[in-house]
Amino acid sequence: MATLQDVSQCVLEGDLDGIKDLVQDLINEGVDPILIINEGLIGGMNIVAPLFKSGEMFVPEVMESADTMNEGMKLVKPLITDEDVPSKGKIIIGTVNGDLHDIGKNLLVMMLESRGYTVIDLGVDVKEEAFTKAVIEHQPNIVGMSSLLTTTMMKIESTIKQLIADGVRDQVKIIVGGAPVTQEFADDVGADGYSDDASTAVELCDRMMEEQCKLQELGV
Amino acid sequence: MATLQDVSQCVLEGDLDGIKDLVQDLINEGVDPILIINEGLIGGMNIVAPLFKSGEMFVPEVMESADTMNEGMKLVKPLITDEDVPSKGKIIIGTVNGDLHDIGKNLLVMMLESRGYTVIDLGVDVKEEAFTKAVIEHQPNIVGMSSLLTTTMMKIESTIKQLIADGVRDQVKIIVGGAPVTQEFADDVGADGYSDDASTAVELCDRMMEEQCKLQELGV
Amino acid sequence: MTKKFTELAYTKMDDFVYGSCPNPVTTKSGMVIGGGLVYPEINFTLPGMDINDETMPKAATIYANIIEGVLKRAAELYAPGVLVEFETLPDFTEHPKYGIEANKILLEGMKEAADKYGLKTAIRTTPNDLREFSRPPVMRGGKYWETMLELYEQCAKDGSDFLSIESTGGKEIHDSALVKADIRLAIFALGILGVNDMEFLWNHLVALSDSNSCFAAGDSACGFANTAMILAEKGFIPHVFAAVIRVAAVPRALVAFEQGAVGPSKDCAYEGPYLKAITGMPISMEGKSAAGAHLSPCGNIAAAVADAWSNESIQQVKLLSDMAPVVGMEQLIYDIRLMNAATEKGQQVMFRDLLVQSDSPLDVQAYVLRPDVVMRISSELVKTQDNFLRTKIAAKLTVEELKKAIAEGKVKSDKRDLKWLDKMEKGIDSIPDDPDKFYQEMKAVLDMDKFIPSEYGL
Amino acid sequence: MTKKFTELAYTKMDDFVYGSCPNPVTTKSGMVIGGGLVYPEINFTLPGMDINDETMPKAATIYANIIEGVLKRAAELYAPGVLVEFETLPDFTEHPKYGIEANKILLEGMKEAADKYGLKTAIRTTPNDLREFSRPPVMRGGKYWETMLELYEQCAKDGSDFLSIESTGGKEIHDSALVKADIRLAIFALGILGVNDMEFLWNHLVALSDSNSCFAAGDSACGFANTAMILAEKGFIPHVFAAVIRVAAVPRALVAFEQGAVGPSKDCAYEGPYLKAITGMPISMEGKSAAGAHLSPCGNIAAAVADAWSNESIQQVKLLSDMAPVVGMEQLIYDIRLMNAATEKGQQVMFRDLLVQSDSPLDVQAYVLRPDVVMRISSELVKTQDNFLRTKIAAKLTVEELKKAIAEGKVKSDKRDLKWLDKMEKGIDSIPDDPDKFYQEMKAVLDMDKFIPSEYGL
Ligand code: B12
Ligand code: B12
Repeated sequence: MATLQDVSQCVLEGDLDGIKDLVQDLINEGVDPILIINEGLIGGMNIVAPLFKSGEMFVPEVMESADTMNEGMKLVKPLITDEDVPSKGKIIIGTVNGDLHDIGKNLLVMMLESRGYTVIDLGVDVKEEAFTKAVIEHQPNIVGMSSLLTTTMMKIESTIKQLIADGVRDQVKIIVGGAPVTQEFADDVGADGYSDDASTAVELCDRMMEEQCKLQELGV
Repeated sequence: MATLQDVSQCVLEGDLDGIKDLVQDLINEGVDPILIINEGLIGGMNIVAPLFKSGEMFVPEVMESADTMNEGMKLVKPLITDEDVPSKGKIIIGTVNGDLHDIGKNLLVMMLESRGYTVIDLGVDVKEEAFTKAVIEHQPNIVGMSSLLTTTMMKIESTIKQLIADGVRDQVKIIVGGAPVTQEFADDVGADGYSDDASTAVELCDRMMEEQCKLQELGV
Repeated sequence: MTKKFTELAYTKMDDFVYGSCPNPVTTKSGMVIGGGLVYPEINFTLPGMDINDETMPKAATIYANIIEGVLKRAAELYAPGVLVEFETLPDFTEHPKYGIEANKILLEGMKEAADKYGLKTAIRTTPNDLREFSRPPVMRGGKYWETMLELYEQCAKDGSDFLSIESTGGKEIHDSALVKADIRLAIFALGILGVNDMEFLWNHLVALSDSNSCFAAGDSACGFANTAMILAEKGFIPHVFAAVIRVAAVPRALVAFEQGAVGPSKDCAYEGPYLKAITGMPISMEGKSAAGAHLSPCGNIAAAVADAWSNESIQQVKLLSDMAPVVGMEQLIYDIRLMNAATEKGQQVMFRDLLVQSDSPLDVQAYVLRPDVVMRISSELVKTQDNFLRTKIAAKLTVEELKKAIAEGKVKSDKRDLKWLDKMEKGIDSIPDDPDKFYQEMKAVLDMDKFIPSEYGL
Repeated sequence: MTKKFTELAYTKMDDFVYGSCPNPVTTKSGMVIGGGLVYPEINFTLPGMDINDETMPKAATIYANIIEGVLKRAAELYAPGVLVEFETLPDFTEHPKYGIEANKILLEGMKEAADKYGLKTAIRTTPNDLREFSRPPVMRGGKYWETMLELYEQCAKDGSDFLSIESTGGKEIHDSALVKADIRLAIFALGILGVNDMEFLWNHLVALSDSNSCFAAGDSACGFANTAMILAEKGFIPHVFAAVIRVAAVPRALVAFEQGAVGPSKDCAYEGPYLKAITGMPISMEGKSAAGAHLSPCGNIAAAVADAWSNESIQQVKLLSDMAPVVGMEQLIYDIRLMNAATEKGQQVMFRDLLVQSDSPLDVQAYVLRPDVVMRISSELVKTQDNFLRTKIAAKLTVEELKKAIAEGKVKSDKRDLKWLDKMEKGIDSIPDDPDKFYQEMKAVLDMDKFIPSEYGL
């Protein structure tokens, strides 16, 4: 008899072949799909995350785990309504105007997705207006901008200005990162958060979402 | 028969023993004391300055030249009124609060004096209020602040704030320098000029004084 | 009309050493790169700022200050000569007038230093590969391609000594190979897409250089193997994977030389030692003195057979002593002084071996830069002229070398390394020798939104 | 009860080499400094900020980040151990609670690195000399003296391994000696004021170290000879003058060891090789990898007989790769890897000679750090126990060495150098051997507003 722990173990091991049977077993046993997701599938990724942060797991392994989780999800999702699919929050991410550096951003996307966020990846060389457009279209909680060049870091500033001009700045939290970016720079240009690696970036988003929840509870 | 050129040559060579006779000769010949100063003594220093800037003269040699000039001055000064003693301007200089680095500032003082400025050296570890006090007392054209430590560079800012609070900021131009200081920092804290070495600092002061003169001519 | 490299450029290991090579290159100022002395190659970049018509005067001043500062320090420290690299930021290629202006400013600064100090200098101009601004990248025409060529041509005419690029053909596919540590995909990206693009690109760059009396110097697998190195350094992918990618990137870089490039190869091309072993042409390398640009596990060994020694690049920011590029220049000069002092005493081989010994037992990426490993693998690579097959063989041989070295305790390894080596070995062995066949196989897994086959002659 | 150094610590030139010395020092964590390996000594400082109760939490976080970052990189690069220096900024000494807190944060970071990576570390705590905040300086009592001792004592109790200082006794006079290039005044400042203050100061610091089970490590003529070096580097004073000041500063630094210090001497004490030759105790040095802190003409040769190799200090600012101290750590480790690799192969003497050869013909300040020059001059210095006379002799012998070297073409020289050497020779020869007599002579030219004779036992 499969257990929730088997599922999370399977995710941890990135065992893409094994996950279907395990999840199907649990579904057949009548286990609450939400529980399968939260304690089994995402539960597995919750073990993965600290292992990745401490250097005990590589990105390709994390990706396998994430793929495994997603494979499991495919079976469970049809059983619940869209609103019930747990998402920690919605995040839009892109590398700024003029900048083609991709990999840091991609890792961030992967880590966020694997920790339960819904992520919309706008790609690289994302113009200022494209950020606004995406905010209006997707109504995210958080907007992330990556910049790897000293000559594109100012595009973070111009993008924030654009969001302000377009009246959508206050709807979102803004996080920024990349080689030349620092906490001070983030503060200077009016971003809400900065992080120098993907793992702590996820923690940063978690904190932001918590705050947002608290504010909502307070009815603010 | 001594010439003005002999005097300036003597200053250039830092020939402390020879200068008195030369200057006395010129005085005896009835040469205008102001001319002796401007074309002979200061004239000599005007040759020294570019040689120093290009690395062909050492500081101790410049100091000897300056001493020689001053020795000559002693003979000429009694012959003219105080107002006629040419001074390019009055400058107050100090190393800021908490900072004991001395030498950069001292070199600046020396270079400025030898180029015809009247310099009041407030020393090191100069508190914010002491700058104000000195401005009120000496009514300088320019205030210079030196800071060599990242933890005292902020004292440049606090000193400028103090000068503003005490209502004397607008009477002076402010120049700043020292290892951690940059043009950007100077701009940020509202200084009027920055330089990273003594020779260009003199040129900076020259430009500032010229501007001031122009403004005065315009009656501003 | 392309050159074929069918045998190694060296017969004796002791000749394979920094500072000299069988085919040195002489610059306009008379520096002989690969002629005995190692030269510093100084690199720099702008601090945080926007680039547009309004800010260009400021950028111009910054470049003027940089070149003045670094060459002054070089002269004060009696550098035997200085290689300057102008690696453009994207705005300077997209708007060739900016790039041309900056390049001219550097050339002027070099002239001034020659007049003032008698300092010999040469400049490498490295526009960034603009073609990837189209998504998917358009490699063989279009406005980005034209614009890029415009910059190259004018800089060559204005007096640049060397033309380089960190070209990115195939990177759009290689990126995901990296994060998945997927060796089959990586070999496809390097050995088919990369190689095909290099042929096209360097054919043009060599022609352009020839007709403007400057040298085509070489390319770098920066977007491939250095990205891998950085990811490994951050603990994101296995070090063994990055080491294999490094060597698998050699055949791709070699294409530039087949097309007529003469070196010195790009500083960030850590595959340089292989290029030197095979072509006998000079190489530029970067290591510990480039730590301000990126950390690396090859700080010393990178210098073992280098002919120019670079700091990769650092922003014009003020450190406590001086501006960062001046600091970089000082560090490079002391490094090369030491290397050249050993040469003067006839101890260059011994010194090379210390550079090697100090790093190679500690990281697999350093290990694959060992001159003996380089020679062994290179001697196999020259046996075939098919660059796809070379890529596959390079990867395979590297896996074998590393397995052996780990088994013999010659290099430190992570407990997970063997698993990954096995995995890679399986992957490599499953690749057919025929590139067309491989492409057909790969079609099933390739994300066709990401690249345009015809842009790679496929 | 003071130690006397009456003969050299070495009989063979080949033993006088980096990494090892007759009297190594073992840290609490088991690092043996001078026991064979060269260790990196990492230094760092705060970026631009005010220090007060409000900003201290931020400063604390910065120190915590620094120590975490540098030790992580050290572990990744397999450093054999790391010496950490905490050199206080004035606010951290003036308010000992700040200094104590920062020191503790570093100790904690070291402990964490030991637990996490098994990395061996030790810390040198170097409060700045607060006594010069009184003008004229009050050296032997008063609030600044008390405050400084308070910081020393608590840091020692908290677990610091080494205590150091860059003491400034006599600097108030030496400063003008420097800008005037006045050798008589300089010798007065170093050989009478400096020496007298060192006796007083190090007597206290050694006692304090002994009773808190830590080591008194040594002082530096930073305020004297390094200021001279910087001024010479900027072209403000003759290089030969700076070279003579360097060696004339040796007897002053030696006093710390007479009083019981055991090394490693301070990184910025380029007079270290002389101290090592005379005392046989380990020394720390800095050179090319400290270029971010100050430029120098001794980038390689400084390492020739070093037991710890330092970056002097750099602000916590972000470079393109990582924070500047992490970059510094990486560079130091590659430098020492190379040195230690040579030792492992038994080639340390040869490597030392390359370090020497690469710099010493190019600058007189590098020339006076040649091991043979060091030995020759040191062997004369140990013949007298009078530190004033030693100072005079040191200056005189250096002038002679340099004249000879220049005449023989062994070192590059400026056309103005010989004039200055003659001038210095005359000045030195005019100094009587008796310090009291000299003091009486000097009274005529001394600016008595600047220093208080009784604070120097005069
Ligand atoms: C690999 C690389 C490339 C590859 C890019 C591959 C790719 N698909 O992305 C290639 C070769 C194509 C490339 C090209 C160029 N590059 Co590049 N590149 C690098 C390098 C070596 C590593 C970057 C990297 O991928 N790191 C690995 C990832 C995992 O780390 P990361 O990007 O820092 O991201 C992490 C964090 O920063 C953070 N993060 C990142 N984004 C975000 C966003 C948010 C919201 C948050 C919270 C966190 C976060 O989380 C990530 C994961 O931990 C850097 C060196 C460096 N020090 O960064 C130079 C570097 C950035 N490149 C540089 C340059 C100059 C260029 C070129 C202009 C070179 C040229 N002339 O051809 C071109 C420009 C291309 C363009 N138009 O953008 C310079 C920039 C100098 C400057 N002035 O700023 C650097 C610093 C190298 C150097 N020192 O010279 N480059
Ligand atoms: C010599 C020196 C000392 C001497 C000072 C001797 C003296 N009488 O001044 C001594 C040993 C006493 C000393 C002490 C300390 N120092 Co100190 N010192 C230096 C050093 C090596 C050189 C400074 C110098 O004299 N340069 C020569 C002169 C000619 O150049 P300059 O000062 O830059 O001045 C020129 C220009 O900047 C400009 N300029 C200067 N001021 C101004 C002002 C204006 C208005 C203008 C226009 C231009 C201008 O013109 C000048 C002439 O060209 C610097 C290193 C460096 N990179 O600067 C460290 C340095 C400044 N010191 C440093 C430190 C940490 C200290 C101490 C705290 C060390 C300690 N723990 O004991 C103490 C602090 C003392 C205090 N309370 O202030 C650090 C600062 C780090 C930081 N966080 O900022 C530095 C950068 C060294 C380092 N990398 O670690 N120091």
